[in-house]
Amino acid sequence: MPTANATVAFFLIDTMQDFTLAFVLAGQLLIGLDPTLMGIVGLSLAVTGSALLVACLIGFPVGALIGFRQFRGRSFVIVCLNALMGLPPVVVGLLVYMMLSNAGPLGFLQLLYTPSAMIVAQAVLITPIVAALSRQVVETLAREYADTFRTLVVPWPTALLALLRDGRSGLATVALAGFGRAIAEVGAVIIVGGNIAHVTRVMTTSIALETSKGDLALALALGFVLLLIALAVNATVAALSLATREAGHG
Amino acid sequence: MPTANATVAFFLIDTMQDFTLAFVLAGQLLIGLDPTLMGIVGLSLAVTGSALLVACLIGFPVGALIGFRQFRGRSFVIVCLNALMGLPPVVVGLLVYMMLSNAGPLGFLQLLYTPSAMIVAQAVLITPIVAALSRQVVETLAREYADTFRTLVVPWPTALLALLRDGRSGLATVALAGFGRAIAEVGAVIIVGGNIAHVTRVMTTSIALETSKGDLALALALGFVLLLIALAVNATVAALSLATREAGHG
Amino acid sequence: MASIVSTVPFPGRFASAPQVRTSRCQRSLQTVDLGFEAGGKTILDKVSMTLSPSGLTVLLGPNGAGKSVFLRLANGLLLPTRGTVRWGDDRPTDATRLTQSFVFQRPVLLRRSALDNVAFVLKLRGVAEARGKARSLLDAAGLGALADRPARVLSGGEQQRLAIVRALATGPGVLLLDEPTASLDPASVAAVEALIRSAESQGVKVILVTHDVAQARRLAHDVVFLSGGVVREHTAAADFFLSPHSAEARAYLDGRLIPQEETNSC
Amino acid sequence: MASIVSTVPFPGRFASAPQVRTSRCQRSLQTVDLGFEAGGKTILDKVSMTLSPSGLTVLLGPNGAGKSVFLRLANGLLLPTRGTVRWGDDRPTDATRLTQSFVFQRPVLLRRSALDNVAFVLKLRGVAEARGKARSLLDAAGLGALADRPARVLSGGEQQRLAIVRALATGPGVLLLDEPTASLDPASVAAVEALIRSAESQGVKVILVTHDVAQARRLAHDVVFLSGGVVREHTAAADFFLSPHSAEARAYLDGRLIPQEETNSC
Amino acid sequence: AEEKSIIVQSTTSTANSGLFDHLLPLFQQKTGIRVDVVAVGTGQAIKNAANGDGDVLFVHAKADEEKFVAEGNGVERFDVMYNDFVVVGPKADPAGIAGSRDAAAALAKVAAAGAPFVSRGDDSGTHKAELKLWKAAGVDVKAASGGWYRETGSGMGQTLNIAAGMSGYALTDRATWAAFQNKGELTIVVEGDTKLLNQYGIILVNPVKFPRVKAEAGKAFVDWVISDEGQKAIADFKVSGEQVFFPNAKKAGG
Ligand SMILES: Nc1ncnc2c1ncn2[C@@H]1O[C@H](COP(=O)(O)OP(=O)(O)OP(=O)(O)O)[C@@H](O)[C@H]1O
Ligand SMILES: Nc1ncnc2c1ncn2[C@@H]1O[C@H](COP(=O)(O)OP(=O)(O)OP(=O)(O)O)[C@@H](O)[C@H]1O
Ligand SMILES: [Mg+2]
Ligand SMILES: [Mg+2]
Repeated sequence: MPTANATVAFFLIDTMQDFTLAFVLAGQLLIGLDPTLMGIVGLSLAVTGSALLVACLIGFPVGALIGFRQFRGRSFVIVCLNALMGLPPVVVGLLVYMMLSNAGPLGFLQLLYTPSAMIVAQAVLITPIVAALSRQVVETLAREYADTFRTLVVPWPTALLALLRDGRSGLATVALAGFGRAIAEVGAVIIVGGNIAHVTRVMTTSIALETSKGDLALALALGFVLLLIALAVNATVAALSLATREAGHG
Repeated sequence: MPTANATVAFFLIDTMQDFTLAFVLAGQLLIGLDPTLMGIVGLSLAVTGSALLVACLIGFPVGALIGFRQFRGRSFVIVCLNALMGLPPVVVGLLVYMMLSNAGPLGFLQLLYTPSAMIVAQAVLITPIVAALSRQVVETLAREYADTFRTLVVPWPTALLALLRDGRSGLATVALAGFGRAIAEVGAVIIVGGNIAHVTRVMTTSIALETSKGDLALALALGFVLLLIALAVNATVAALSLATREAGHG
Repeated sequence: MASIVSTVPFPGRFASAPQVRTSRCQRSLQTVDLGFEAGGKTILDKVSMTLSPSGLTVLLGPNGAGKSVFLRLANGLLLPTRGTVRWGDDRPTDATRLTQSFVFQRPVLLRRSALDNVAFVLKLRGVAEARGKARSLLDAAGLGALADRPARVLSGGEQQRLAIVRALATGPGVLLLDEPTASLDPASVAAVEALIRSAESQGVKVILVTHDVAQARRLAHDVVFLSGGVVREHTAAADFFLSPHSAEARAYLDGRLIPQEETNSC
Repeated sequence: MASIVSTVPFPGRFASAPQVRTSRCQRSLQTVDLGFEAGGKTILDKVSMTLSPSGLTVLLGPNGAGKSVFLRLANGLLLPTRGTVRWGDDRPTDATRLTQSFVFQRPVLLRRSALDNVAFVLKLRGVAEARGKARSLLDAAGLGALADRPARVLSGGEQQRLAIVRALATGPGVLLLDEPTASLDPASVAAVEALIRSAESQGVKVILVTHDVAQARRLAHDVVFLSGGVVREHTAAADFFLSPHSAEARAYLDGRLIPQEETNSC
Repeated sequence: AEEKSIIVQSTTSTANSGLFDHLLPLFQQKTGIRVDVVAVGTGQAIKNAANGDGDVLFVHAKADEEKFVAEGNGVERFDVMYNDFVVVGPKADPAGIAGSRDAAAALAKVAAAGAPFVSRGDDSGTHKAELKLWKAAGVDVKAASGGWYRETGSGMGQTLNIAAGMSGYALTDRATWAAFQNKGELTIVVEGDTKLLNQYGIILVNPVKFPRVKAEAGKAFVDWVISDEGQKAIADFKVSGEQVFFPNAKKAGG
């Protein structure tokens, strides 16, 4: 069946074309510095950055505390925390939606469909992740320090700070994991943000939109741009933490 | 404005009702052992379990290798790996779709809209996460063991196995993070699975479907069920790893 | 010896160390039927003794005798599985630990500079200008040149010395020292011994674990000999080194293996 | 001493250790203008020396002199920033390391049982029935009772002894020992010394770092004295302990502080 | 016996109405063929079908469907049924358009009042219909985007959720609306305008171009849907007792 074969070859080129087109588009988007795209990128970074900040401010200490304190029911708390890493974004989105909706208890704040709502949703989503992974990272160090801290009678807030400080290189990876989860997330932000053009549209919701329009090449191009952003953020963090490690304290 | 206040009060009851309704529904779903739901839960676990297996089989050794071997460009590889934690599910879904589509290079496998395709997509999504976090976890242990292994001239495959073995408690948390990400993920599986009833419908795609139908209570109820499953999986893993830790080798 | 003290790496700066302890009144350490089990093994068994509230007690015994475990129980880092530990009337608590300093057999240094390790405990005790004081403590101990090095890259002996400086920085009333000079060069050993003596002469209770019999001879007021988790004897130093009561201690001092039947350690 | 050897915790089982080394021909260690810098400090400087291919060389020197760094350079765990290290004609590589065993100052044990720690190296060298052999090695070393304990909960001295058993298990041609008896009780010290002697008498080259001057006296054929990263002298043992050439070594043996001007260590 | 099955690419709005849950068991009972529905955005459905991923395309974007056939991706397009669009809005009705039958005029009022209007903004059939109405109303929504005009870039259900959340107006097909559970404060404010008709079509994906298309089973489904039996089944489908789809296959020449 020569025709069938020829057809297959033609099809192969077909999705490959989408693929290469995506690369070209991604390049054009980046070079063109399209203002709409820049706005979307900026909002993505602002929302995820804020959410990550909140998540780290809560998740690091909580994770560290669980990592080094011994208390009744600790294993249970750890199991719950680890399970919360599997919190589906859509569920988080729904919960936050119900809270912030006009019919919800926090409706009077009028936060729904604003970037603030997206920050809340992402923070709720990744705080357990940051806490659970911090717990793991801090625990190794905490075991090493535990007896020293006990014999020195280090009060827990001081111990916490010391663990976070001395464990910072591991915590950087944890923060990056949280960042990755948040920046890539779409289910929660689309529910509470609404993917409203010029207001709450971020990279992932744009990608979802282009996908549902069937413009796979553009969706993929946006995906590449998003990955490039993630790469840039990671490289920055790596450069910073390399600087500390070179000082020899890592 | 007494009327306005009354309305607000009514709304409050409204979302709270959704919320309690969700709990009741979740309970009913679980007690009723609804066969459709059981099928969906089973598929979720099967798909995510398989994807996690693949991700761990690849991610653990890759992460461990990067964690303990010194080579040129290592920092760069780590930055890329960390950045890949921010791979958006939709993008992964699109890439896998393009590969598996009838118009794509692997179309002849006829995997699109099958659970296999979903496994592939989730595995692609979480392998970098498992690898990046394993790298972090193994690195601490690797630094401790490094000189001993070098002076003993331990070949790298043996070293790898030893690090994975002795670092297993940390790696369990990594696997759970991967599990959480995969089981909660919807963007990728909905593209390559198609959310076909009885065939490729999983928990998250059901939640998304009910959300888009506006049945928030049912969506939330499914979310609670999903969380319960995640909790059960985590508890099982914890029980297993507690057993090893009690043997004193943790 | 006094002339050495002034030139050795640990000049007698202990007297000027921050005096944090509120009460100098020492309390005697008393254990009653103390026992500790772990991993299904009895590690310490029926340890009943009273140590005087001052003076230097040396804890001797073969490897695995339970010396380190005893110190941990005394400090309250481990909880007894049987019997009791008391400092005066108190069980070991944060309050008693605040007056004690413990140098572990394998000192754990924070992943920071040598200076920050000392500054950390000073800050902890509310000392003002902690970093400045830490630096002068390091200088006084002859470790000034290492102040800004990450503690992790210090040599074995340097780490041990840093741990000792850190322990003394808080001006403790009780010193628990677990083989503090095991990795030290002869001059540093002499210096540390001088410091210990000086502390002791100011009323600090010292409990010292060592395998250096000569050191024990030089420093001990009384000797507790442990083997296989059991106290074989508790004797005044003069008597102990002249002729120990127990067969185990005699074997130990002779460098002979303690007969297996009588111990549960290796 | 021979009578002790048969009853001490490390009976002379070295002769029966698995003989893995293919070539018994020892090669001399030669360093030329060896230098090492780290953290902006010169840690070793212009070390040029040749050690004979057999016999026991003791490395003496104060804390922070660079002894441990020297051993790491010799084994190839660190790369020199200046000069060269050679075993015969070869730079340190995996091939040379395969014939060497290194006991670190702070031995690192795998997070497994004591038995598995020994079995691990035996498997590594392709020894059949590794676990069985490991158990008999532990039994022979008097550590049989500890075989199934996690290595991490062993006492300090037990860990050190386990590390020595592990190092000897591979039947090395060169032994690099960094203060191997620092935490050992007198009987174990005697046992380890007997083992070292026995190994040496079978042609094993031993380089031993110790702060125990008496031990150095007992074991050394020749002594290398390091301070401040510089070799102050390399002398036959008999001469060295009679009257060392260098002022630094004299000070060290007297337990005096080495004058600060002449060293860059603390 | 191996179960025969086909894949139908369709839109979320069609699937969410519950129509397929009603139709497919009837079809399977008759033919033994299982129908797997992939419900995505209209554009995505057409793109998927154009990649040969699916046997039948069942959407409501007539122009795009005709293009799909013209490009050789589909065999032939058949009208299946229509339903109608309605404008929904908050009960408070800040634009004062409740009860109107002129959709374009009502939208003009919404624009004039600056009341929030939630658009799907996703190039879907519904979105295209909405844009036509704005054009008729003479309102430039592009300029208002981000202000009172909110483009959600999401599916119908999701867009309705957002309209409910922000008490805005929205255009929706009646079927989705009828099945939608989160109505909150929303209610139908405009209906009955003939400009609000929404035509559905069905196409067999071209088995010549895509050899893996299950032509026989796919054709069976298309034929059944436009047959008297299929058309009756569509007419019988009710949401809350109300008919939401009106079969019109014969008229369109099936
Ligand atoms: N958690 C534990 N589980 C099992 N055995 C333990 C545990 N902790 C300590 N041990 C054992 O208890 C014994 C006493 O340990 P300890 O550290 O007190 O010895 P030590 O007298 O300080 O010896 P060394 O002189 O070698 O330091 C050892 O044999 C050790 O293996
Ligand atoms: N990475 C590094 N950065 C900075 N200084 C270092 C580094 N590694 C080692 N040093 C310093 O080099 C010196 C020599 O260290 P080394 O461990 O060789 O001493 P040593 O002779 O073995 O002493 P000890 O008898 O105390 O074990 C020490 O002063 C140590 O602080
Ligand atoms: Mg001890
Ligand atoms: Mg050293």
